[in-house]
Amino acid sequence: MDLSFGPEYESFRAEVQQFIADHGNKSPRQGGARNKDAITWQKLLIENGYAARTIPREYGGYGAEPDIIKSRIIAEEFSKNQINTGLGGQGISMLTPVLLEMGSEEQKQQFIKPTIEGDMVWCQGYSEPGAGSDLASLSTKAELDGDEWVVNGQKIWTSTAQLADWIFCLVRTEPDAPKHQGISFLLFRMDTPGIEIRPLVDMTGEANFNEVFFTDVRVPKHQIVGQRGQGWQVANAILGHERGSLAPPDAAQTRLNGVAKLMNSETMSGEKLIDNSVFKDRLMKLQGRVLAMRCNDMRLLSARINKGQDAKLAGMIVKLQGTELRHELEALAIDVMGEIGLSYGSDNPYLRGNGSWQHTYMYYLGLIIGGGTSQIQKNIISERGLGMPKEPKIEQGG
Amino acid sequence: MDLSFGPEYESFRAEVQQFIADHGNKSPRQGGARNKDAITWQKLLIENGYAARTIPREYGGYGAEPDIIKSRIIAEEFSKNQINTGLGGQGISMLTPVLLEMGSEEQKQQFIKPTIEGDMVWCQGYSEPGAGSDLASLSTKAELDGDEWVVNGQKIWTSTAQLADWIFCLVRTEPDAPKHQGISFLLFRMDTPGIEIRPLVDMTGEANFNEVFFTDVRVPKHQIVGQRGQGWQVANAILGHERGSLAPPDAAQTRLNGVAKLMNSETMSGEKLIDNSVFKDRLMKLQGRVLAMRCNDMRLLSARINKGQDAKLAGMIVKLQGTELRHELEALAIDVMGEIGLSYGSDNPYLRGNGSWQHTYMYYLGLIIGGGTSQIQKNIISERGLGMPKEPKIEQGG
Amino acid sequence: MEFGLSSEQTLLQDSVTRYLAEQQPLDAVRKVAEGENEDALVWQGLAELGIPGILISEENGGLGLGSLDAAVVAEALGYHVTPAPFLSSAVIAPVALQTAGQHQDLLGSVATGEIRIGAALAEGISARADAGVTVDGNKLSGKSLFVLDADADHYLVATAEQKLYLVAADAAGLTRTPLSTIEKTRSTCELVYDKVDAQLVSEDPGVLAKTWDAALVAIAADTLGASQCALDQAVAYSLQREQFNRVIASFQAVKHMCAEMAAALEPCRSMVWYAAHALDEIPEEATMMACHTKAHLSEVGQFVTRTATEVHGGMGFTDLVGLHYWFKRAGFNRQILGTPELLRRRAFDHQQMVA
Amino acid sequence: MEFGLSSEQTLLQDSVTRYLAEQQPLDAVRKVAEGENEDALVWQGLAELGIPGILISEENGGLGLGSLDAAVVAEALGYHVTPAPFLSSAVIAPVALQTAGQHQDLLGSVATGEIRIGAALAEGISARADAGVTVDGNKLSGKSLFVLDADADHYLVATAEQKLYLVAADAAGLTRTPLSTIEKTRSTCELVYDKVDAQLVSEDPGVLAKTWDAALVAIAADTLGASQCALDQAVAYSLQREQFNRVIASFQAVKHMCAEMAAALEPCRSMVWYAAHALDEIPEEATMMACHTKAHLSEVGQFVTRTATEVHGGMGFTDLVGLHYWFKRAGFNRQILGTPELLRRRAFDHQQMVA
Repeated sequence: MDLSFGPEYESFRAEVQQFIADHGNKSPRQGGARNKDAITWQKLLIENGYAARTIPREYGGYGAEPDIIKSRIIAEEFSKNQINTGLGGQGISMLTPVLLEMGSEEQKQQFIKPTIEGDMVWCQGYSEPGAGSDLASLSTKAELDGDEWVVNGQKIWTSTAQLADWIFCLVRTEPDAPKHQGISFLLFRMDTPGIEIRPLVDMTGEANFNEVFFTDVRVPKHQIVGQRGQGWQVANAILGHERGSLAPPDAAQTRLNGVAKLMNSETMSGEKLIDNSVFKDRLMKLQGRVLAMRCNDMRLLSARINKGQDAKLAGMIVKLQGTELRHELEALAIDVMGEIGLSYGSDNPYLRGNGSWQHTYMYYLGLIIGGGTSQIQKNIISERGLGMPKEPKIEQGG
Repeated sequence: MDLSFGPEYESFRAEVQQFIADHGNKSPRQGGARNKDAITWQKLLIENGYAARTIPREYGGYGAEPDIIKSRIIAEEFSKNQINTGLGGQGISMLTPVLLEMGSEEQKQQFIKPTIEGDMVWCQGYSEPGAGSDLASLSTKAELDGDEWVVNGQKIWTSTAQLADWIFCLVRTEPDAPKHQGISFLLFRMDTPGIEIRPLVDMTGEANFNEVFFTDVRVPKHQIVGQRGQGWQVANAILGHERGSLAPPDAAQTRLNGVAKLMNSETMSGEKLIDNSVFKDRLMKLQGRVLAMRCNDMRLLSARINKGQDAKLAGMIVKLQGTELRHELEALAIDVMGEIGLSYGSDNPYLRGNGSWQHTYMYYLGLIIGGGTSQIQKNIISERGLGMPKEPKIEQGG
Repeated sequence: MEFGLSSEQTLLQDSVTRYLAEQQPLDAVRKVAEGENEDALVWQGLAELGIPGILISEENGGLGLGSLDAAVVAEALGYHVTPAPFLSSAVIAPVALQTAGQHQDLLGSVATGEIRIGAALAEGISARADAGVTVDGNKLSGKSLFVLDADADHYLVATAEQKLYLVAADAAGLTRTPLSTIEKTRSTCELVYDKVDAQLVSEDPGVLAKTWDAALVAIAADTLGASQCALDQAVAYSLQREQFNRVIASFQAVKHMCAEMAAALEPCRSMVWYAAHALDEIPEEATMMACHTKAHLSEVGQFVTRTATEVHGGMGFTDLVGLHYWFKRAGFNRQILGTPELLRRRAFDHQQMVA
Repeated sequence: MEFGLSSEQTLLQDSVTRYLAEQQPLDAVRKVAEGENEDALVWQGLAELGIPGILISEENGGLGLGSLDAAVVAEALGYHVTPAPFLSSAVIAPVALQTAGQHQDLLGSVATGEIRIGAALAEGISARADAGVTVDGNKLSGKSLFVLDADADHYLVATAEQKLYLVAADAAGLTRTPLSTIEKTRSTCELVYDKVDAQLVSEDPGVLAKTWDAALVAIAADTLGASQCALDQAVAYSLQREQFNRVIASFQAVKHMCAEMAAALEPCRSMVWYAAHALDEIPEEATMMACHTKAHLSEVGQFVTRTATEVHGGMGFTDLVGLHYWFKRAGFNRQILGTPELLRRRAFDHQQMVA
């Protein structure tokens, strides 16, 4: 057991700290696509190897060898100093890795640099109203008409669709093939005629997502990643990237401290709630779970650094446990506040933490459902983690 | 809403009270088969209509019309005065109703009177090691050899097998028929050659049950209830009787009061545990659930009295909720006691409540599993209560 | 012996349910929630059925019915997430004024729906933040938070000493500010009092206690209805939604989620009935039952509305299906007039569990 | 950076596991539990591997290993529900005596398994019933309950003032009575002191605190092992047991029960590792982590061993399969040296959560 990164990395940490000391003042307060300051900052980060770190120089990245510890150190120092860590978004987090893995040389040249530099914004077209847990049953279709795909259908849960220049999209191109073999991975511009975007309001009252409708959208034939019918495999090359990040244990710890702070400032009938044994016990119960997940996270980091360690199951359970834990943490905060916990809306002077408790309480319920529901997670854990059989095939008409 | 039984029943209640005043002193302290006092008491009860109340006089019963309210009043008064309510056992609770419903006249004449009077003790042979939730897959077989069934196989969970004179037993007589149509319901003496009884020790450390082994046990051909192959239907005519009684809410209330009493007498570092807010909140949480189940029980009683009321779902959930609730109640008592809660065994001077907390904690875990596991209960609730589909048929080899 | 609803109560529930199903479908609720319509519309419709006066005695111009009748209506309102000031105007105010025997002349107009009386009880129950109401003569100062009904004509106000007063919404020195919450089907506001003229309703803390108990049962009944509707929607959705070439209702995991909801919820119905009955007929159990029923329904309501959302998958998270209205209704009911922890403590204090 | 077991630790765990799997199968455990054999046998076997001396420094005759090594062994012992006085003789006593720097001469014989030191700490932690130990000069009076190891040669005794003493099992005035519990794989007793000669170990409450922390982590590790074995057995059973013409592992309800067990349990492994590491290397977190780890493992252990029993159906309830040994092991671990509620309170008190 060795929790230090060793002396050889301390000079790297010093470098990062120096960068922050020199340039931290340029860190934009708000990130997000289309933000000029954020884009300037992103380019500075790439130049210094703090963003797009392992993406080859020829495609606009920094070109460093992958080094998990260095990435962690960067993350730690940026977080400690509350420095903006650069642009996110699905173009950077999901499409770029897929292009590096499966894209043609031409596609890499065309798309990666503008994407990581924030000049080209993407949205993702995977889920459909009829294809949620069973994503491979998607029915948006693309038919070849001369040199163009003609796309018809509907996508849902498409975040940043209004902002995006391009979409990477799963469509059914071989209707007669088995469902996993009939899908292709297309790229096309969001200003192509025939695309309609409708904001999708969710239970938080915000439109965090959109529905996107395609009517005879014409896409040049060559704008496909991988082969026809290979789209499922292409998409799966990166699907795994999304899971773990939905429930980072450090955020849970920060949130737990927030509940404690709330309990220290809120009172009920004159009693500070931090002195209420019942709420205190609930807080401590949750802290036990947060600590367990933090330790689990250290183990996962270690397994990525030290290839021999097995942490397969430890990785598989993160989303299930982490999202549930966050939901319960937010619920405690709301309970603690009594009526005040109902506040929602910036015009309410009794709003605490900017309304984030109620918001996150609902948002994490969304995360429990989204990105593979808890039911699907349990199927995966039991089948891939514990070696239990898959759902048996059903007799037709049975 | 009318919670009284009405004036017409008050004279009946007075009768019962008079009986208790006159004869209560004869109530045996211990019940159970083979107990002379208990048998004498049972006969007195039958004579006065407080046991075998609705069983026809010609078969040895009291011969009253069924009246749920009168039965309830008897139960209430006996319970209030801690009077022995007469013999139990599966011969009385399960076989007698089945014989009345499906038995031949000869069988009724032969078996009911000695059974209800405690002179003939029965055990039940349903479950097998390989047939638990899927009881109909039982494999103990009986083959006809001349005028006799020859029984081979094994039963499990057979309580009172050592004491029993007779067994009522499900056996497979038509091996080629579909599984629900190949079962017959046999009656035979437990001293028939070829029967071996092995006590089955369970997690409580006691042998509350037995395994029973049959090797070429020869049973006269006519000792069958109903037709050959009809045994499943015969058994199911009474299976429903068992469920509700596993988790009576009044017992839960009594137990809850017991935990409160314990919390009032036990201390931790000098603090009375009834003053510990965390345990108090747990106690109150459980009381909320107990009260809900008591109200549910009143509704069920009412629905039995007033035929128009629908309480189907309310009845279906009793076992699932009730057994879980009891298990958690006992768990609270153990937690409250700290190390002392571990005590088990009459030689331990720190044993509380005769060791019943640990014992019942485990026993109710057994009940959560037994008599239809919680998983089976949930299947039933969703299918029969909520109209959701049955488990679909599986493709063979699928 | 009959434990359950009388045929009159079933009729009452049916008539309210029919009105709400026809006149107040989710689209109509949405319009109120989104500020397009006011809840006055539905309240007027309910007034035609006599609902605002359900607990108001006949001599005071109401229907003169009992707590179980009110619970039955509250359940229907919760089932349809109806935006209406039932809790404050039809339960809290009538119980308080009739128990105190004061200002009953107001109740005739309450029964017809002409006037609404809001409820500012929180400060008499468990003061939060820097709120609190003090009295000097018959003048109120201070403030009340999360007052039920931002559009009332009068307010019933509890002070820290558990006295009850009545103030007019247009009284000099009274400032009313709406407080937005997650629940858009019912409104709350803040009242700030600067020496506001008030009429004493009662100095007896017993009147507040009885009023509180009645409110707790009505809230629990509302949660019962909201949860039942969430469960019904989950079952219906699961029977229609297909994934992996089968309706999701055929997956054991989905079946068991629904079974767990039903198992938790079904006994709550009897509990609400009994608690309502106890308010009128079993005074020695009334407070204990009211506290436990609201606390227990809060827990079950949270579990059921959350699980129903999960059964709906992503659709449950959207505003399209609107399931969140039920989730938030149960969430609101959980927090107001006593969280489960507070009510369990009160339930404990109100019984002699051990000698 | 390496978070996990070193290859030496893996080897250590393997060697203990191999010994227990071969020499101490459930049949052997049963013999001790049913009083046919004594636990001295397995303790002697473990002594040949050096286990009793795992935390005893080399100069005191032990292996001189660390807390994580001890946790790794505790996990293996829990996995095999091994009847052995590991917690008291190999963890509690060595930590106490070495931290205090007193009576270390005893430890050589502890390391070889020749003598055993029981632990009577409960009265220094949270006195129950009428127990409690007082000191006059170096004479102890009073009594200790649920002392770990009914067959020890010496006892480490905590007083209400959190001082630690050592008494010999054969000291004049000492009465030892075994106390039977649900857990038959480890023994407890009552000690009654009538002016018993005792040797002071430490008057510093910090020594008891450090000893307690070490014990908590060892208990948590034992629960981790017991729970892991219960889960492994449940999965294995479900893959072999058929009902309705399919292995029950193919039912989604059973799969999800197993997935929930794994999801709850897997992070506990890392938590135990970290808590053990903190005992030796991160003193400022040691107590907080120890309390949380024992409390959390108690909750998870109860859930896992219960759910594993359910997966086994009726067989889980029988003594035939013997799964109850694991259920009771986790149950015992939950209650001793601090229930979850008590430990969570201590965890709270040991951190500055807010300014």
